[in-house]
Amino acid sequence: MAGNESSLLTVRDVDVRFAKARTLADIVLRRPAAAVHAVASASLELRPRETLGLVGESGSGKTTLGRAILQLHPVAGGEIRYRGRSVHDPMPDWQRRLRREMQMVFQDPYSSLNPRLTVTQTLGEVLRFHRIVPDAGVAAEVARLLDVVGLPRSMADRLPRAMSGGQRQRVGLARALAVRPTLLVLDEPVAALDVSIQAQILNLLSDLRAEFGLAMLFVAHDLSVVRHVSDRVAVMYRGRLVELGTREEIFLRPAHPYTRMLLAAVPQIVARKRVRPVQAATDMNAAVVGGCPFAPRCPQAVDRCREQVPATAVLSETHSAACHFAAT
Amino acid sequence: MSQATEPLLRVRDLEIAFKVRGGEVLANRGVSLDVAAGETLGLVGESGSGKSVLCRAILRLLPSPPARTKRGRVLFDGTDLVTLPEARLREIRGTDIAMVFQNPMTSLSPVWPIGDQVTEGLRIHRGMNRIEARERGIALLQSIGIPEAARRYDDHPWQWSGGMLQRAVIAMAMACSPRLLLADEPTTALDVTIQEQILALLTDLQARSGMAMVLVSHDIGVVAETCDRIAVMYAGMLVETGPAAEVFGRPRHPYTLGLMRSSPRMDEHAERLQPIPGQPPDLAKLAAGCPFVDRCAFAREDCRHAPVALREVAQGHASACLFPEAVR
Amino acid sequence: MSTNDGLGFKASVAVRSLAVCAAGALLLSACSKEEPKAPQGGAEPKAAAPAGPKRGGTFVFARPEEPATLDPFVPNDNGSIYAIEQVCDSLVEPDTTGEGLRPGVAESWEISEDKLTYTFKLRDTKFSNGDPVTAEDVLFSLKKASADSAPLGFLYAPIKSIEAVDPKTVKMTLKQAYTPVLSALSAYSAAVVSKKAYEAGADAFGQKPVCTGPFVVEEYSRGTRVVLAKNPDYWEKGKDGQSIPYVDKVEMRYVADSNARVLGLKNGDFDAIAIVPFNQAESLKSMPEVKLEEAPIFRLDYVYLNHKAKPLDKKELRLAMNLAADREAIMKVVFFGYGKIPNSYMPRVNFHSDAVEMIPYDLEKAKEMVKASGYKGQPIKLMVDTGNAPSKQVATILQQGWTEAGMKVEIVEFDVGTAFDMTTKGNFMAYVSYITSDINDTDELATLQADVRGSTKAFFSNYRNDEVGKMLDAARKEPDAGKRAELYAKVQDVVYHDGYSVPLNFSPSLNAYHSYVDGWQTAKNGWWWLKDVIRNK
Amino acid sequence: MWVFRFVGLRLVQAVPVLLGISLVAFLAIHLVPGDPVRIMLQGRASDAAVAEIYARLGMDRPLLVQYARFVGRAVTGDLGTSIIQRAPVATIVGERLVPSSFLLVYATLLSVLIAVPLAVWAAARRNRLADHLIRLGGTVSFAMPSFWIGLILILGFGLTLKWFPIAGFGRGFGGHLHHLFLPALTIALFLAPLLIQSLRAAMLDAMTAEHVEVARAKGLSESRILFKYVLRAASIPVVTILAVNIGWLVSGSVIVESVFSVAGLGMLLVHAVSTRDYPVIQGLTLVFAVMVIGTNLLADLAYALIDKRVRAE
Amino acid sequence: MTTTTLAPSALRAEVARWSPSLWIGIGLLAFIVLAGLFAPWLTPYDPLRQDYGAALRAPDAAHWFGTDSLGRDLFTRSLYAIRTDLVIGFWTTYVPMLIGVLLGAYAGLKGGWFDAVLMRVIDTALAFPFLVLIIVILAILGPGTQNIYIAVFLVGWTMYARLARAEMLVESGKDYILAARTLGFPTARILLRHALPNVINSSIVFSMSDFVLNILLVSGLSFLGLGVPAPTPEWGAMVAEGKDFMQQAWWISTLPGLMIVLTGVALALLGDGLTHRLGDRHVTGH
Repeated sequence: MAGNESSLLTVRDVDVRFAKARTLADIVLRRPAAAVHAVASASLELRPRETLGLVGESGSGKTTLGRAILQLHPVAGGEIRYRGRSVHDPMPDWQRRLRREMQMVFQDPYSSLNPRLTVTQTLGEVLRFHRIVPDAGVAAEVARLLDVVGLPRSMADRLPRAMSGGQRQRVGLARALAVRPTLLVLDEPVAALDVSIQAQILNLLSDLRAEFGLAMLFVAHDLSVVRHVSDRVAVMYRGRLVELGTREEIFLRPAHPYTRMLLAAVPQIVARKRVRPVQAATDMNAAVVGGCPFAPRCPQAVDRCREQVPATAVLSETHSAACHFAAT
Repeated sequence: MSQATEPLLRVRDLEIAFKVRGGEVLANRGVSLDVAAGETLGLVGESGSGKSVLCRAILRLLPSPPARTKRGRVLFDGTDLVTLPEARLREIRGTDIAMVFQNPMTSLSPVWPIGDQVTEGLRIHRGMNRIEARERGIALLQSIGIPEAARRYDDHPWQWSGGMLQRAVIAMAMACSPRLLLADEPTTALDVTIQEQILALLTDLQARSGMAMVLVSHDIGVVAETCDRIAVMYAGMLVETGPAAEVFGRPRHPYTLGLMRSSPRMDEHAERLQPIPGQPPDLAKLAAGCPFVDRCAFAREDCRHAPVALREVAQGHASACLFPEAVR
Repeated sequence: MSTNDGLGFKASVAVRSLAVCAAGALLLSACSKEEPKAPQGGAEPKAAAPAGPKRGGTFVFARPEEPATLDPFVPNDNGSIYAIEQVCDSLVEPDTTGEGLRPGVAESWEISEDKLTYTFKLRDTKFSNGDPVTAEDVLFSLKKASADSAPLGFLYAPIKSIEAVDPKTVKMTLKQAYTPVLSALSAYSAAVVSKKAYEAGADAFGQKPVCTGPFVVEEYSRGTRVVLAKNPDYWEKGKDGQSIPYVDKVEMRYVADSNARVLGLKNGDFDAIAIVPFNQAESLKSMPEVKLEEAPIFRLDYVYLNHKAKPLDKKELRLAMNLAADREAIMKVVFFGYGKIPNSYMPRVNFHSDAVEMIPYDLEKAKEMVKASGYKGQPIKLMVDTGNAPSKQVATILQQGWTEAGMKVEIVEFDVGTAFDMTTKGNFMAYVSYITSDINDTDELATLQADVRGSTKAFFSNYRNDEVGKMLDAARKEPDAGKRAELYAKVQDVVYHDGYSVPLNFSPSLNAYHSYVDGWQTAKNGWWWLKDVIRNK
Repeated sequence: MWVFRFVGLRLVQAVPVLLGISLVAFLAIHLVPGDPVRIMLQGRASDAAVAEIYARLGMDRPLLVQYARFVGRAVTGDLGTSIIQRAPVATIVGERLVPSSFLLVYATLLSVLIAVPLAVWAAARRNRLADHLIRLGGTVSFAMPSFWIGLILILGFGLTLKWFPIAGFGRGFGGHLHHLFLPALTIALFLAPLLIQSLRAAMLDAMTAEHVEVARAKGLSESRILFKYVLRAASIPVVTILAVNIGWLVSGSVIVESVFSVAGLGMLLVHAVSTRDYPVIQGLTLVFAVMVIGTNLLADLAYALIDKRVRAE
Repeated sequence: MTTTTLAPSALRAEVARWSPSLWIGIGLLAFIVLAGLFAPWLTPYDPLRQDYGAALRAPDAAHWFGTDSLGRDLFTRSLYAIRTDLVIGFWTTYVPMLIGVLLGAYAGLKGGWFDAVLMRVIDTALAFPFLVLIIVILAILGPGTQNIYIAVFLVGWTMYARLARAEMLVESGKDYILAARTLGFPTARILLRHALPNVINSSIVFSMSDFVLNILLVSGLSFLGLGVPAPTPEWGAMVAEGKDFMQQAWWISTLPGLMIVLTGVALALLGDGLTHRLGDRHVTGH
């Protein structure tokens, strides 16, 4: 792995727990709330101008990790550093800087925009609040942002409900870009879009990356999309990072059986019917106690897998996997 | 299995209108298609293309008002379902034609045990009593890969994971051994590995029972890998039909081609995708001529005015494009 | 006021013919020595019945109050008191008309020369549980009655001691001569109860008292009804020489809603109802099968004025309020003509003078008086009890007149508890209320209402007129009845024309019954002697 | 048994609510001007006598001590003694509880009887004439003040037609039914529109639920779908409406009881407030709160019966 | 991944279709408000002027609603009462709404101890029979308009707080609130500018029926004698005044009561219409 000095964002052994709501009695008795592990000791790095794809199925903790980086979830353990400094450092200047340098793009274009604000209002508020441009220049900056994300300026006074999903997603991007960030966390930015629109947004993203030199954490469940946009890929399963590597390593030489299973399951536009093996259902709701979390579904699992949590095996400078058999 | 010359389901010139404020919107515009016994038809298109409406219209599940069948016939084994009395239609629903829906979490009533819901059709249509139905139900659940089916028969939907629930929904559909299964986006709400399992299960069931299946999906990968024949819908119309290999090997409609080029591929890496420009048309404002004209790279002046209809471009392969040969 | 709500003030200071009228939030009654007016609608006189009075039957009777308890040593409310009167006798009892006294549990009594010793001979009668009445029970009862916490305990303060001479004789010694003592002993709270039964449990006793009265409690359902059965051992004999009560049972229903009472009477659900609202009287009068009783009682409806509260300290303004009070309108609209417009500041008791000149309704003069008083437009807060519709009507009518005379009037409502509190603390200006008297005695009442030296500060008015004080002192010492009458007439005249208050009506009590009912009589004390009721049906 | 655990848990949760209510009621009551003993004695008692009575009632202690004693006794079912009526509050309240709860249950049943068929009809004929008429009728009915419609019913069915008594509780079960019909109808006319509205909306919601579409695709008849899927799912909001409104009903009964002279808790409250009978007011508040909490518990139980997921939580 | 299926949403749209109730409600309410405003020009009588000669007149051409026992014209009083009741109804609805929505929305956004304590307070308040509480409060403070305000303010906010909190819990999970947080906006700004306008709809809809309930409450209190002091014209008080005259003068109670019903219907229709309006926009979002 690359050294710290070149790293923009460092996530080290981060734990995130979802607390069940504390009752009044809990608060009075100073009892901690019951918790569910959403992310368990995840570690990764992001270098400037790099796109890291974070894939996994629903409930894998990928979204949570992305949000934890932006302090939208409290972190229960480990640390997150941005440019070598903890993001939880409460200095107001630092926090303000973080808010400008790290931005997020959300999945659902329907809920990510305030339904009562027009495009100009949404963007103008950000510009004014962070004093990106002088007040007099706000209108021009809004127009510039619209151009950047490929929206006609006639959209400026529309409310979200008068726009299509793709257009809204562009507004969401513009909002994130308004503060001129260095790092973008994109949480399933194209999952809710039809494929024809999805391609438009993906192209826009790669343009923006090239133009502004953005680093991106690209959270998605769709492997083909991740493959398309990422330099490196991290795979999560049930709160744990199970494999990390370059695009080629993950897609051509997957080391973890889960990654392999994922890759195998991706439907291809091939003009032939595929024969798939019929399997019994696995109960995804069932809790895993001890051992590799993937063991219940793993075709290669042996007793050891069910008893011992696998350590992360380093396969190359850029490639690691959390499987007992990764190295073999 | 009947002969391919006499299709099990023939939809002819079906036109479905929805009443909206100030008028009507056509959600299906003269759809005609055939499904032969034992074959799998993939119905693909983006949201709003009318594929779900078509599925429901076949079983007359659309609420009326606002939906209305303006024109056309739905012949199932020679019987026109459009004009069939409600009581007769109910005998066909669930016995001859069954349906699987998109969201397994909401497809089952939360207040009744899963087993009861799975076997309800048996009790209604086959006159089984509770004990017989239970026995058969447990066998059904087992056959679709639910472990410990006897114990889990009385579970409630919230106790199962999405993948298991979708299996239950499929079991419910299969209970009376239908001759045609309409599967409306059966895997959209599921993770890719679970999608794989469900598609495997559907394919397997179909092979074993010899039923015909209409698989609706927005994911061309899914239909490409699963279906014998493909029907592509756009703006309420069928724009291309044909054998899967033909349609995806040599698409004869620019929309089909656009869909394929918009999708990121797993097998090759392209720096840029080729999205379909623009937005899908507003169904309420469709003019005469080809609905795809505004987004089409091959459009000519004629496309705006000339009526479009499916025309055979090769054996069993039809396109609604005026200039199918130009598409490449 | 006409209906059943509102806490009235009572002047029960010392007693001659004593009955306690209302308490709580419930209605007032009074105690009159006058013959009740003949029932209107003309019934046959009962004396004419040749075959003797009909006996038996159940007399169903609806009233707006319910008893809170039947324990005689507890309540102050008419709901309880009137019911207890039917069940428990005291040593001495008010007579049928309420005019005088008659023997009760005591068959007879002797009064010593110095008027300090009373010796009662107990009647040979039984409690409703069958035990004979003994001196011990009487001692026990009177001890309870004179306790500080008893409702009328203060009445018995002059009693020095009571002792049992023998099981059937009781001797009472007074600290000083105290004429009203016999009246005091006739009060409901001096009822003779069975010591054994009471000591067995006061709560149970409150449900089913064990006494010697004409009726025995058969059922007491809170919130609905009390059923009384005839006490077969009651000592009193009726017109036919046999023991009364005439009816076998009385069912006293608690029906708070006046419409429901009237409807029930019309339907025949009830044989009689107490407290007919004035506005419903006409409709009952027109029914031949129903008789309406208009019983004059010692009651004056008036507006209390607090002379200490500016600007009411000015006599001119108080007179202006009187001059601008459209009493005719109030009589017509609120009282529907029942009652009499008063020329006095106190209820119509024995030394009442008709000669005192009435203050007329004269808006012009009122305007002059307002000006003369130097009134500066301070708002006059006219207080009424929450939910008392007739009071509110009165206030509204007064407000109009007073406003026309140049005053500024605000009507303020307080629930009776608060209003009572504010009045007794002198924290009010004007209050639409009334007074009822337990006594037919101008002396006590005049002093209570008009003498600021009393404990109630001239009945909360803070009225001060030294000349009146002197006259009252003189009248009290004056042995000659004629001269006393003259003095009291003078007091009535002076106080009334000082604008002591704004008197509104000598209002009567209206009750109604079916014409097959005989012997119905509202006593001056407010209750009805159900033992004398005959149900000819 | 889940029922015991379920009920037990809710009861434990109810404790702080009850404590809160009783404390607020207790403190509030003592802010009210007016002195019950003096009112009772009509101002005739000496200060010493009044003080003696207060001492005997324990009302001379600091308020919090009094409150602690009140709570301590209330736990054992002893709500104290009425100052005015000199009877145990529990007894007095107990006697009044019967007509009040009879009325509430009667009114609730009546409104369900009125509302369910109308709501089903309205939902089935949505946006057609019958639906509009039912909803308009509901709107009008909802907007009618209970004291007003009560008087109208008295005028019409009581005074004019003489079909029903206009006051009182009656004797025997039949008598209660007869006497309380008009008051129960008065309450039902307020409650039924709420039920109709929510049941109709819930049914329309349930009708568009995917599982209903699934059921239809299974070939189930509309009536089976209606009863097995739609009504069952729609009954949850109905239970909620009933539970939420019970607090309103319990207090709304004050007005209805006063219009129809039903000697229930409402009338008792009005009387107790006007005579400043603190123990009765306190006790009543507690009883009202217990009724509300109890109803909510019943509603929760009903949820648990309808939807087993609730049990698991 | 959501793919919109036309069928169910179309049905919902159809159910929530434009309904005439909004406009009928607005029209009716406007009519009532105007009648209240222009009362002095609509009737020749003085609402307070008593005319004992004309007492208890049945409705006729001169007195459309008849007269009461003091000879006041009931139509006139009913018109003037519009002012009293609507003004009280307005304040008793919207002040608690303001308090409740702010508290509830804040609790829903922030959670934690504030939320826990607030919910307990609300639970307690809701378990308290509303009218009982108000009667007790009015007993403390005495009747009168001002004290009705205080009493209703003390308890009326709870429903709004609950509604706003529930809405806020849904809304605060939405991405635009998260986006506002990632942009570093302060809580007050997120609450007031972003969240509140989007959580207030259900409160606005509820406020319509609450308005009706408050008018019923105020007139009910007046009926019990705890409300507006005499002789101010007020519908509930007028109904109460007529109660003793039910048998000989039915109109005193009946006709002013109809005014309450009419106003209630207007507000309820308005609320119904708003439900469709706001609900539609709110839920489907396109």
